[in-house]
Amino acid sequence: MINRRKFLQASGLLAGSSLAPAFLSSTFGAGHSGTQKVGCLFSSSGAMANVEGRLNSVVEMAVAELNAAGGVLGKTIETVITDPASDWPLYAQNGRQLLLQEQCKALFGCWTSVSRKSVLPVVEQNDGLLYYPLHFEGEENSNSVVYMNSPPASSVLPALEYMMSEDGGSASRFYMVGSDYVWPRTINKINKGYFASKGITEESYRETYVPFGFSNFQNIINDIRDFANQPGGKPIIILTVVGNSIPAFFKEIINQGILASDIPILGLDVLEADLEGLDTSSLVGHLNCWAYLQNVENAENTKIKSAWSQFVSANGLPYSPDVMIDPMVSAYDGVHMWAKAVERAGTFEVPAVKEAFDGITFNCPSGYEISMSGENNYVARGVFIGSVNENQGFDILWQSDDTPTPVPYSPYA
Amino acid sequence: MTFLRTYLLSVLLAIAGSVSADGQDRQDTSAIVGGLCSSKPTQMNQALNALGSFTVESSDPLVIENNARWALWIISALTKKQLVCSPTGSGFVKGEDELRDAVTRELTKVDENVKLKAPFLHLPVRPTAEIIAATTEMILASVTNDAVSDKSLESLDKKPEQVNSRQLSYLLKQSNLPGRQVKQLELVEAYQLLRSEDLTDYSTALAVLRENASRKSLTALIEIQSSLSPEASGSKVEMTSNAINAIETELQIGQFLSVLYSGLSYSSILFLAAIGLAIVFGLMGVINLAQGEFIMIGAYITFVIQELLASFAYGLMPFYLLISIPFVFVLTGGIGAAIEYSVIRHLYTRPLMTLLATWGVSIFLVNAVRVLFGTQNLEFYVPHYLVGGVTLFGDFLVTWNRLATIGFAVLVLLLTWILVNKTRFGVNVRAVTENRNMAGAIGIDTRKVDVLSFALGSGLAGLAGLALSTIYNVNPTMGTNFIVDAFMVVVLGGVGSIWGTLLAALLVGIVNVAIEPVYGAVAAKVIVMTLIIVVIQFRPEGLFSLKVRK
Amino acid sequence: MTTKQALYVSGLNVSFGNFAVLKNLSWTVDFGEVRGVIGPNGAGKTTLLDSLTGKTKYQSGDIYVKDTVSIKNLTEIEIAKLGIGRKFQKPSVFSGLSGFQNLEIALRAGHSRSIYQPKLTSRQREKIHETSELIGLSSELSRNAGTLAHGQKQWLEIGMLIIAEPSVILLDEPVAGMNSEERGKTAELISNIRGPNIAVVVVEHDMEFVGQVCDTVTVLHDGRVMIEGPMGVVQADPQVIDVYLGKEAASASSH
Amino acid sequence: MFQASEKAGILLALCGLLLIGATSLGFSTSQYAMNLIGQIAAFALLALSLDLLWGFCGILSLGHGLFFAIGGYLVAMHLVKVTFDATGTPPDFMLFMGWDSLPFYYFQLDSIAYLIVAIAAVTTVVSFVFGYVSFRSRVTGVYFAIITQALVYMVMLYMFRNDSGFGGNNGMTGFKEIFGMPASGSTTAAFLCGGSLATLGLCLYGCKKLVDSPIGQFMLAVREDESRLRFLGVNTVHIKLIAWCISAILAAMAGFLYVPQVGIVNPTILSPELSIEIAAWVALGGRGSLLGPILGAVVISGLKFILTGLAPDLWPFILATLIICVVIWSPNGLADTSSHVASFYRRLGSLTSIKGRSQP
Repeated sequence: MINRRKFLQASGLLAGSSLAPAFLSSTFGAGHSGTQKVGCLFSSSGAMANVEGRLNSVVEMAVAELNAAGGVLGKTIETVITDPASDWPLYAQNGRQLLLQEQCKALFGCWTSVSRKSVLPVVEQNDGLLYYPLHFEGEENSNSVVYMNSPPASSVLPALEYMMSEDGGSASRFYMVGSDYVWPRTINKINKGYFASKGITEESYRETYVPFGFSNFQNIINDIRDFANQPGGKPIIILTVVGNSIPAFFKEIINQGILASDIPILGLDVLEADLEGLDTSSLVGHLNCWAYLQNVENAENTKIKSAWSQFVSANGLPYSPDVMIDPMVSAYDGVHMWAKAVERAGTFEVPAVKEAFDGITFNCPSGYEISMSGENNYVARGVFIGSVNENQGFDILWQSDDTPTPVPYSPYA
Repeated sequence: MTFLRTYLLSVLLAIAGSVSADGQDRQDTSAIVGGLCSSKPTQMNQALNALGSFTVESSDPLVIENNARWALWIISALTKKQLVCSPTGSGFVKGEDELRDAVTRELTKVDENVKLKAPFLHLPVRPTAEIIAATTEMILASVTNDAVSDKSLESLDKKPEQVNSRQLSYLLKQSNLPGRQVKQLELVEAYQLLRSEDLTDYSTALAVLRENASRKSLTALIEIQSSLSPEASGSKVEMTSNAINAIETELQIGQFLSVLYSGLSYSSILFLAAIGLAIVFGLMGVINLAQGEFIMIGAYITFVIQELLASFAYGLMPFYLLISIPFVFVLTGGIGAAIEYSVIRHLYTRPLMTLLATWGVSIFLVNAVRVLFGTQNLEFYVPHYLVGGVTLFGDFLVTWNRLATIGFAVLVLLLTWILVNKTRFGVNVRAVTENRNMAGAIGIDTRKVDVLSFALGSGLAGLAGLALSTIYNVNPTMGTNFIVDAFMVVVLGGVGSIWGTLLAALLVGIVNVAIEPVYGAVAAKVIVMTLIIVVIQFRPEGLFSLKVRK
Repeated sequence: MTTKQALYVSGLNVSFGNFAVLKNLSWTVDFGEVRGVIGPNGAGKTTLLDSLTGKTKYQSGDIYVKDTVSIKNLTEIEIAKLGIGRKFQKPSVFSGLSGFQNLEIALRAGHSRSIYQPKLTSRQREKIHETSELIGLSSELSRNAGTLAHGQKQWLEIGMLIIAEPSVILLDEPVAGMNSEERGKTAELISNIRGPNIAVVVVEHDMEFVGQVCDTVTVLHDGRVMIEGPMGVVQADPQVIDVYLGKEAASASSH
Repeated sequence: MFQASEKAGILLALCGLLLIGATSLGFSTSQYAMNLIGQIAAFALLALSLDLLWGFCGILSLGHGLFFAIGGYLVAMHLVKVTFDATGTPPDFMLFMGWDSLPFYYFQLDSIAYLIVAIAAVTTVVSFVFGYVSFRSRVTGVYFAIITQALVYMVMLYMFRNDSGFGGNNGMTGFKEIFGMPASGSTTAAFLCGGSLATLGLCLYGCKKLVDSPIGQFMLAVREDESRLRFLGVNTVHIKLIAWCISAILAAMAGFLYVPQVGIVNPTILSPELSIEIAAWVALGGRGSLLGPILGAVVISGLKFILTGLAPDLWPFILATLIICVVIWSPNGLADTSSHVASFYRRLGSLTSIKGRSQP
């Protein structure tokens, strides 16, 4: 729990910080002839650190796998990690540093849409390549970004369709609560378009937004109870709040005694990590929707899970060794898919690597063979609906038959 | 004694069960299990209802008890995914290294090639499973004279229309049920009686629903009202609309009380976050931007104490919050004193510089905690007495944890007031606030007063962290969420005034929560901020500033 | 100058909460006069000055400047612009600026249009030098005001008042903390300031000094004027001796 | 020191102009370095703006991010408008709101002259209104600091909203063309960097002239003893308003320079943390000296850029220690520290020389 080693290390380094300028020169500049660099842009401090920080280590782990297998095109890959400190402009700055100073051949980074938007011009203008491991609002298609995760039309709508089916409880009334920014708003807009196509009228849904970091959900949950008991059919909550609002929302849900059997919640950004501080026995049955769930059974998944727990304990990292979340797997997939593209292109040069994208596949730990087409830089993946279990994890309730083709621009938006 | 009785009974039951569970019964039960194994929500729900009816098929209490136990066992296995099915539809219950037949409950084995799979617990199945389990538990309790868990009672309340009518009529006939259960059952019955043609039944139902006014009962009544044919007797129409009006009024009162209560609880949180700041800023003039971090540290100390209790004194766990109070206060206060001694004391003559220094301190503390504990949200055990609440008026739910926070805030207010106004220490603090040199001249150790007041302010922030630990997310950056709000409250209230802080917290909290449902949470915050800025223009020293000749 | 009365205070009441500090106080000061105000601590001397300068608002009664102008609804800035200058008990000079800059600011402040005037005219420079000679600081003008000696700060502050050519100068304890030589210099300065178009009010504890510079002395006691007259008359008054001088006279003369 | 800041101002302006000249003659530079220096120059200007207010007029604003954001957002609106005029499609955050053309307040923003007028006007109006009301009500010191913080926080919350038309949380990005140059490339970076340096230099020179002028004297007098000045008959509200509005305009200029260089603007620049950080630059560099805060901004933001890449775990600890140490031991900032160090070396020197003498 208390990571003494790291603290000592930190304070030791603190003392030696005056030496920082001395190793400036050695770290900057192009790599040795036998190595090539990739960069990480995940915050290990600030508001996003809780979920984002571990992705740095995932990339390191995946790169170690590549190197153990002889590297890429015979070169050893080196990972350069920076800390954008949850400060959006700093993502751009660090991205620029990774591309221009460190000559990184690919970047793996960003969690929030705004951080991606911030790095976007940097990679576009400097011939960079960014692998983005999060699901997001879609409506963007940059030639320089590989979208490892799903846009809403290919992940959220299948989940909604399930919940509106008889098996899913014939949901017909929807309370949409989200953080006030583009991802939740886009998703809800797509949802509303979808509702309209299904003949669901405006009286049957309610939409509300909260500021970032909002945690006083008492009023909203009172309102949800009221909404749920009104006539018109089975209600569900579509939850698109993010970050620390998620556990706060669940805490109040538990507190007001609302069970999945009363009003089910479809949490679109809910991860195992969000359940870490909660007593999940009262949350059992609530749902989330991702392209990977940890409980899926297959050889690749067993492999990555054991590799991660070994990596965590071997390096004394402050992350849970047995939690594997979708963005981690997406980042992991990203590293491997990049390596495949490089091997195929026969060079590390970005334009050539981009040319090689079409038809790259990878056996993802989710159990699907995920693939890229030359049409856009989206990756086709399977979809899972998970249901919260007693052990702060998700059981798989439903999964798609194949990998739906990602739709960057939703017809409903 | 009771244990012996239960034991004997269960032996008897085992025999009786094996006797009765043959022939027709066995067919019924395997059909039920088969239905549960179908993985199809409709069939599973039918099976669950059949399971409910099955428990009250016989009038023999022993049989009822046996069947009820079996039903509960099956349902619990189903929800815990211990019920596994073969492709042919026979069910088994997985235990630790054992497998029992779902119908006979006997140990059994299956061929390794047969793939056993737990049925999908689709969303519509969950409520049925919960409600059947609840009524079955009541039936079992009525036979064995045991108590029924609150949870079961609550689930009856939430989904009255789904209660199995045969189980309900069985239960209503029992005379040994405790009053609270009878009330619940009557409410459930009322929902079902609404469809009755009999006018007396209907009016009884209306009366019960009126007594238990809620959005749910209103919805049920409105549905009935719209289905009433124009030819229906006038009194029925009138009775219904009267009941609807009564319920609507009560709901509105309830809604108003809800907002007030939310406002009050938010105010108490603001107050707790701000009171420490009111001491260090108000009485000492120190702008402490690290105040939020003391809140965070208070929560982390609570966490450490919780973990220690969990390892060394598990029995005390339910009281860990109470036990933590003195530790949190003293330890956070100690850290505060250390910071005062090392940093703040150099800066009393430069208030704007304390702002920067404490900002540095805050960065340091956040990152130190991040390195020591990691960035994830900490898990706090919430004692059972703080979960849930009681519904008072309409849908007005008084949640225990918020009530506890309000109570705690009141307690902190009283203690602070007594400390500042009724003790030697308080007199010294006020003397130093008024005139440092004079206080020093009359023999007050001003350094000691400084350290102690800063420690007090920090300790109070620590207590806020303790109180918030079960409501908010606890992580290294939690403090930053409070600092702006806390400053607003202190400045609005008027520096140096405990009552001002209280009034400002109430004002900000209630106004914020009252605007929220109308314009949304974002606008609420913006409006409240604007109001505060405007108020400061008119009362630059806050609402409760002391008028003195300077 | 056609007016005679520089200050006319009529039925002034000032209280803080329930505590009345000035009770129905009526009082006048004429042009050309140097007036002393004495009284025990808490008599209301500083509150009177605060009321005169707009620092404290009064509940009832009124104050007129130059016979006719009521200051009841004026801010301290407007009152200062009427030509009422005040030296505070604690010397208040701009310690980060030089003596010259202090005087320059006071000069510019006295003529509101010259605040934004980029360069001083030669007449204005001359005036600053004249004033600095008057207050005996002509050799210290380039020094940072914060580094001046206590007495020099007092003089600088008086200089800042007179450079703006005021009608009324209020001096709150001008010789507190000064040695006898400095007191002598201050007395000389005050007698240099006096003139037919200016009224000087000196609030002081130092009886000897008040006797030396003032024509008339007002004794304040408990928020009211107890007696007014030349020092000799006041000092002889039994009432005054009883409440004030009896205790203080000894210490004052032993100074 | 004062003369030094004049010289430094001219020198910086010359450097900037030289860079622009050299680049237009085809001299090539490192894009990364230019970008870094250009951004730091914008921060330095921001620090200078707060120093003028805090260091010379004694008014601490914890809401200077607001004016920085006004400049930044308006220039971003200009860039969005230019991109829209070129491509005909509004940015995605508007498409998503269902708008097919830009809202009315983007009117004419494609003209740079209009943009500059707009920045000056908006900044002046906002700062004047807020300043006038607050100064007239005599909100001072800590209270002023806290309500400015509330102000910037409030605007941040508002800008997070998507329907405000400024891109919400994600802000505005994806500029294709900056002042007629391609958005990327070392030439653009060099021009922007040169422009920033030149502006910084000119502003530094201008500030020096200002603080030496009578207004500057009155600003100092307000800092030293505002009530004394009032009793001399000066309406200090005017003085404070002048300092406040000029400072706001400088901050807006910093935002105007900063946003094209980072290529994105979003509500984070309105976060109270950034505004506190500006105060930290000023305090670290030494308020009341014009060069100090520039130095503070350069040192801290420079260290931040380097250390978040090199030693991400350590950076916050280094920052915290630096702030605390400087605030406690060196009240006048780094300028003071350098003199501490100098005197330490002098003492060390004299010590060794004494030793040297004592040895035969």
